[in-house]
Amino acid sequence: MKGRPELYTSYAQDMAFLNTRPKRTWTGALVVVALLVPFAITDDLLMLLATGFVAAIGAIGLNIATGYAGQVSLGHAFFLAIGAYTGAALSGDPDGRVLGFGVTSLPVWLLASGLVAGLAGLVVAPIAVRLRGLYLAIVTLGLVFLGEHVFREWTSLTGGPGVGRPAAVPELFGVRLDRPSEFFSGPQQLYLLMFVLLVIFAVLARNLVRSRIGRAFAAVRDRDLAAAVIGVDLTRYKALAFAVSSFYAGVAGSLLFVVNGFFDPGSFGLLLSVQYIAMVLIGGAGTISGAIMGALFITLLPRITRELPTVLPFISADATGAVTVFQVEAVLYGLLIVVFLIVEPRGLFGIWVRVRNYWRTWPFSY
Amino acid sequence: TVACRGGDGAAPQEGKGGIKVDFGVTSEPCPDTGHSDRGCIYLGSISDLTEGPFKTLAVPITESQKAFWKRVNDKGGIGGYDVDVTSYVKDNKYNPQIHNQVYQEMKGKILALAQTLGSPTTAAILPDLESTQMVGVPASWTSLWGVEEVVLESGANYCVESMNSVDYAADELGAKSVMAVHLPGDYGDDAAAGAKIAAEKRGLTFSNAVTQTGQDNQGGAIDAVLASKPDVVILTTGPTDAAVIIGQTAARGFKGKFIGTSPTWNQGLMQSPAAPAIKALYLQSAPWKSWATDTPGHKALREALPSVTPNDGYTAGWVWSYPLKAALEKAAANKDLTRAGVLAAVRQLNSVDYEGMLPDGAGNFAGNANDSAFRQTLIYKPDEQAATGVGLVEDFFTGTTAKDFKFEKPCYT
Amino acid sequence: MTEFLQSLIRGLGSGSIYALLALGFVIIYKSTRVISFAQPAFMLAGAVLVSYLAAEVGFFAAVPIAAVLIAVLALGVERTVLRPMIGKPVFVVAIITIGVDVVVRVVTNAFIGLDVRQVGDPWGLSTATLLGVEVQQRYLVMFGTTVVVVAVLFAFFRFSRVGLAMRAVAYDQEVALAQGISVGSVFALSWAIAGGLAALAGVFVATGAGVDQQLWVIALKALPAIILGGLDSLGGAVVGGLAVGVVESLVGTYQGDVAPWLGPNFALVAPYVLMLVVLLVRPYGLFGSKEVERL
Amino acid sequence: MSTPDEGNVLEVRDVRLAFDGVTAVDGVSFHVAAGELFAIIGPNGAGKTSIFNVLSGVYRPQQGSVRFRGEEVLGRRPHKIAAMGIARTFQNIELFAHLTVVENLMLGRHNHMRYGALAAFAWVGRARREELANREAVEEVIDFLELEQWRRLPVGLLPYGVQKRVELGRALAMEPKVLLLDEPVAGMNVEETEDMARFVLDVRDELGIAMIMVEHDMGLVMDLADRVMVLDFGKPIRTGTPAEVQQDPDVVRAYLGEAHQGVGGAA
Amino acid sequence: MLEANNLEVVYDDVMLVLRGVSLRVPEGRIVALLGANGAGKTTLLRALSGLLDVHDGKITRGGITLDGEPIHRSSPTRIASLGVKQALEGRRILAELTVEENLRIGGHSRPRGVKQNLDRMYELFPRLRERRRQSAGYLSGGEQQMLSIGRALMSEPRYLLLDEPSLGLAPLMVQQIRDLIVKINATGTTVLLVEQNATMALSIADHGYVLETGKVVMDKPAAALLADEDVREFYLGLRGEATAQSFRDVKHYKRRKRWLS
Ligand SMILES: Nc1ncnc2c1ncn2[C@@H]1O[C@H](COP(=O)(O)OP(=O)(O)OP(=O)(O)O)[C@@H](O)[C@H]1O
Ligand SMILES: Nc1ncnc2c1ncn2[C@@H]1O[C@H](COP(=O)(O)OP(=O)(O)OP(=O)(O)O)[C@@H](O)[C@H]1O
Ligand SMILES: [Mg+2]
Ligand SMILES: [Mg+2]
Repeated sequence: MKGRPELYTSYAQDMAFLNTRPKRTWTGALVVVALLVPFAITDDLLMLLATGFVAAIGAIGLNIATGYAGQVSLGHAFFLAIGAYTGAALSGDPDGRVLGFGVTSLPVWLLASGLVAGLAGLVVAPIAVRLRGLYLAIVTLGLVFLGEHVFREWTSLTGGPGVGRPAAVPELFGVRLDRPSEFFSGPQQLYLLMFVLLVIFAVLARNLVRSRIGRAFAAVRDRDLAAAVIGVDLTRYKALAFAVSSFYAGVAGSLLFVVNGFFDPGSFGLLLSVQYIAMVLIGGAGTISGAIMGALFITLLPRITRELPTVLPFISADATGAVTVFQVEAVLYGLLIVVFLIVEPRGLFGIWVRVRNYWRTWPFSY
Repeated sequence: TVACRGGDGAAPQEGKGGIKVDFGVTSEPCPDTGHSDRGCIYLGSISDLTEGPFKTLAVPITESQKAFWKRVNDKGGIGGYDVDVTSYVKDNKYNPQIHNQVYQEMKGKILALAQTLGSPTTAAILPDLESTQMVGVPASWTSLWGVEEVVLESGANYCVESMNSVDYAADELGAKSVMAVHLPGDYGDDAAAGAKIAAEKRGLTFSNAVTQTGQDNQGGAIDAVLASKPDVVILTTGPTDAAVIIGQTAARGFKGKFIGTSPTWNQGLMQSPAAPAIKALYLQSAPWKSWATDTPGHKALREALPSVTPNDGYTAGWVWSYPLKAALEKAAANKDLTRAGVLAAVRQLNSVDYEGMLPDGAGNFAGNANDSAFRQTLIYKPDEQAATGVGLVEDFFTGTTAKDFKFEKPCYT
Repeated sequence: MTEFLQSLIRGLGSGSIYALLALGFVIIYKSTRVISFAQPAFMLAGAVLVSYLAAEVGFFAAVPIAAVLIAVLALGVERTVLRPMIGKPVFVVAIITIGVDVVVRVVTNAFIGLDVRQVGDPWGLSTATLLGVEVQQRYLVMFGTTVVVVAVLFAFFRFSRVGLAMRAVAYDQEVALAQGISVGSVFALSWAIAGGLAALAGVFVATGAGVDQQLWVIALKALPAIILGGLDSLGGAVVGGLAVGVVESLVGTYQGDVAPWLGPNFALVAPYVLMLVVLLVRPYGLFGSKEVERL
Repeated sequence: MSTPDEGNVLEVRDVRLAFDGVTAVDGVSFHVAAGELFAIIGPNGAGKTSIFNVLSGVYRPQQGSVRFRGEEVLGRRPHKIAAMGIARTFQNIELFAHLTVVENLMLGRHNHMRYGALAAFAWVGRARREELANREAVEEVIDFLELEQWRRLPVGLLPYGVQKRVELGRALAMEPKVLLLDEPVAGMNVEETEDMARFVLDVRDELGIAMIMVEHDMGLVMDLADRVMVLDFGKPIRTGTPAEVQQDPDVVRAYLGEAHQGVGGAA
Repeated sequence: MLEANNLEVVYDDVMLVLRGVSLRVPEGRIVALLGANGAGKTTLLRALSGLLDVHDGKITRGGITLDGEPIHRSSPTRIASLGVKQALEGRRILAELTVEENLRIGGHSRPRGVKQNLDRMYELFPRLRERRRQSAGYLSGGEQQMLSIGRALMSEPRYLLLDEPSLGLAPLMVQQIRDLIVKINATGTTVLLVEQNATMALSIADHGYVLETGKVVMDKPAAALLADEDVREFYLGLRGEATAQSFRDVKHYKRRKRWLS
């Protein structure tokens, strides 16, 4: 076998989930490292990474609509919100200040959040199907603004702006995962939970996009008229893309604030949608691993920019000085995104491809 | 509880001067106070320092607190320790998630929070504050803090302040009808709730309009005011919002008065096109006296910040710092500067010495919410001569509503 | 009736601000197919600049100077970060403009300082009587200025080759280059015009109460306006902007009586509802050009 | 004109299609018998592609009827028509540029797979079985069209001539009953044209699929077609065998040109 | 004279596509450029008109001169203003603009003559006149091809670089285009003609080049090329054979190109 590492003896092998040896090795190594991480780094970083994993689930969802099916949506925040409120309300304290049903079992409210958001996606799909490009983007942005209005007004559910409500309760088999247990701290548990969920949802998404449905998405994206002529039902697949994407958003939304434990309606604005689009584009549209990388990048970026000024000694830590650290941080955030996309418009995945190609041909393997 | 990993836990240990310490207190001196013989108590600050809506208050508050603790250090520190509030200052952009993240970053390295700005933001870390017994000083006046053990609030909350404003309007301005125009959220809702309670108690007609930030978004509020023409409007908005509302309603013939809370005011408004209307119609309620007042505390504040443009954000940051100072002193005296020790010390505070900035008896953290609620308010009015643009109209008073009101939970829920 | 007229005129006043903003978006879109999210920052920067300049040279000199300076700033941004992106996916470019927005806005914020700043316009809140209705002078000025600006722009695009060249550049940069059109100049020109328009709009927004950090949010009102009018139509931008202003104002005036269950401040999202309704009927807005497709 | 009979796969009757101001197809009738290679020629803008667009449901004509194996086609949406068994290639290549050759062909088999979204997520059982089975079918088409060496490349990177072949492959993967070829050799060099001619013949002879071909390469049309219909301004001006059509003075005037007597001179 | 000297072009910093191509287009002539798919013909035209940049291509060696003046560093805008105009491969009409707007765009660098030129184009292509107000994207393939050629002619270029103008055109139209090229050449426009339809190209060209994998493998007067046996086999195909064969008899086989061995 050594001489011909990629010899396939059946289509099943060729079409397997991880069909090359490097893919298997790399994925395995990554999973092992990710499982060891919680024993090596501090809680605050674990919480950040856990949030990043959740964001990755959401980004994968957006990528299905935007990267694979070509339906650029700025409405992701709206679906995230629906998921967040469904999860929070279902698992919330029935006697609390805000709506709650006391169903704390994580699998239940997680699935419910996804389904409710997915349903919402189906409801708006007929509008989306008629629209193209930026028209679709801005109209979905309209959803975000309308959603914000509803969430502001519906205070019995949301607690109201500037007040907010507790997030969903992460309870699995009667164990509260956000509280320290005998062996693990809360953040360690949440990290592992989110990681496992990310792996599950990433695998599911990967399966979807390599199926007939995923191919139909790509056909709709690349040339919808031609897709119709070869037998792809445009309406159906655009709607399906929206529904799946919203389902993922719902799942991610319900988990997104679990780490913090608290959220308010102000969290679901334009900025959140934009962040998710940025995750997809920075990661590289149309790849699952790109979405994950992009989500982690955007989630970690503020932390990185907070660390950066410490290596730039001329900046004062003074909140009122002419140039403050915080301004530098904010500017760096913007600049990094700009510079990054100018240098590599194909995103992190593009960089990864370059690196991989470099090593592939080095010195002259294959 | 955590195996296989270092960094998060710190068992209580014996620190300088035989004081028990755990988090955020070191025997090494603070980085830049220059007192090499003292240890260091690290306090964190999480504030709205760049893009958020409260930057204009947050920046002076943060500066003022630095000056406050520098003065404390210069006057000998606390129990052999200096206090550092500069190493862990973070920007929350008024976003609960960021607030929580930066809190998590600094959490293991600080004893307490010298500032945690905003209510939804602080709510995002409250469970954690409680479970780690970390004490925090809020930079807001919501009535929720009254029931939270770990939060060290000062002055009358929005709810009380509005009750007092309505009582003042009824007593001094002869108002028969009141309207609350407010932002959504605990800030505005709390004030509106207080106004409503007072209006009902006093038998005034009450109406209510929620608005949003943004100069362009005040149309609804303006229309609402003009539609019901109340005698007095209790305003809890941002400064430019207030200027738009006052200016436009006056331009369209409204003659009633406005009473705004302190975040509603910015002295820049005196140059705005709405200035004539503001001068004619606007009054400002306040939790404590403004920058230029003659008390030892105010004097110290001005000395500590000699070259700044006067702004009551500085005053607020200064006043808010006293209870934490008192708690730390008490904890040091108890020889226990652990987080649990500080929280215990807070419970022992019957009153705090505000150096005259708040009346005697303020700062009672020992009793229940109702006992410890501070209920006095002042009324100011625009005054171009005054340092921060407002001059005193009515000294500390407690209206009849606030006096009898029983605090058990936040007003707005 | 008076109430209606007043509401209408207020709507047209603020609508003309939205129209100016929308024109900026549309001009950039027309030539680059990109929605520039940097417009809010330019708008804020324009207002802040005037607040400094007005004290030195007076309001009427400050406004054109600021518009030109912001145009130059926009030019600089175009040259440094957008020129390298010619031919790259438009959504990537749009995200880049968001980065630009953050940077410009943070720097501008530093110049706002702690107090609300004033642009020093001569109108204040004074009113005039028009057709028996009392209206604020500044609304009349805004509306008038917008009419003039729009007329000039229309004339420019009509009588110069630039309008057609812009569209060619937008649809296919290589084709445009092959015809001898300087794609770079077209980009630069559209960014400069859009920057200037944003600055002008920023000043108008600030006339009522002053400049604070949150001023930029108003620029987002241009988004429903441009979709309503059709992304690539100058006329559509104007109509869309005015429609958004009027709808906002009228809904604000009457919704409280007619449909209180929609919640307070429904007026602020009403433009989005209008946008949705219009798009259901016309997927390319009122005047947008349809994407041509055939097999 | 030959009369329609039971053996016809496709019967087009009196189709008229107009866009505001322009009549693209003006009363066109024809039929295609099973296994027949029917060619449509005519000047640019005569309405040839428009007929294809009508047949595949992209355009909806104002009048007429199109019967495919006895069933009415008009009024159905494109994907339904595709599922009935009408496949086509396009005048301007309409492949999915970012997908590989295999993926493009698998898309051709979209309607031969039935599993739904939930099965797709899990990728076990039915989904897996169907994918594998259809992959085999696709590999057969790849074999047939000699596309082996390009299988894994995104089609956007392939030479023009190969892309045209992939497009034919995608249509074949659909296992159609009727195949519409819109200018299959336009822009190809001589070698590629000859290859394509071979494949077209193979499709007819080995797979027995009826075909309609639109093409301006007269050499190809005249050599391969069983019957030819000539269109001008949307109207059929002559239908007959290649030899008949070639001699028709109207056809020569409207389409072939005087210089074109004898062997085709246009590629 | 438009001249390429020992030109080397690289795409994406790695793909060497032209390997030392020299070519001369003397003023007033028609020069034909033949070559298999992917040989680099379009790349050569892009290099001449300065459009390589758009495709991440670079001239790494050699140069281009126009009347002796080097232009390979000039912007496409400047090259266009010097009168070198390329009709792009694949029509590339602007679908959302009307037919007339497409033509006007073609005349961008010669605004004064737009009116007369429009009339001229409508005369040449009456179809386009009928469709002048219609979105160009709805034109048929051949009509779009006419529009693309018309657009190139709108600026009355001194040097016209045509990339496969006969693609998708009806036989009659191919003859018309051929006549048109001869006509505009007679009125002073120099033409560089890239064609798959070698018969047509060589029948009007003065001189011909054959490009294979980035190299010029033949450089002869058109008549000599027409007579060349290899050219007949590979570019004229069946039609080049003395005895016409039918496509029905075609078999799959790989031919060997003699000049490459
Ligand atoms: N969607 C449409 N809208 C308007 N006109 C159209 C549309 N589709 C086609 N046409 C017009 O109909 C006529 C026929 O076009 P069609 O594409 O069928 O021609 P064709 O015979 O295929 O020509 P070619 O050989 O050039 O491809 C053309 O004049 C074209 O402009
Ligand atoms: N933008 C590009 N990036 C990378 N490679 C390219 C690019 N354009 C062309 N190529 C490659 O350069 C080579 C020459 O292409 P070119 O288009 O010049 O050939 P051509 O002779 O015009 O072919 P055709 O007859 O198909 O038009 C081909 O192998 C092609 O794949
Ligand atoms: Mg308390
Ligand atoms: Mg056609």
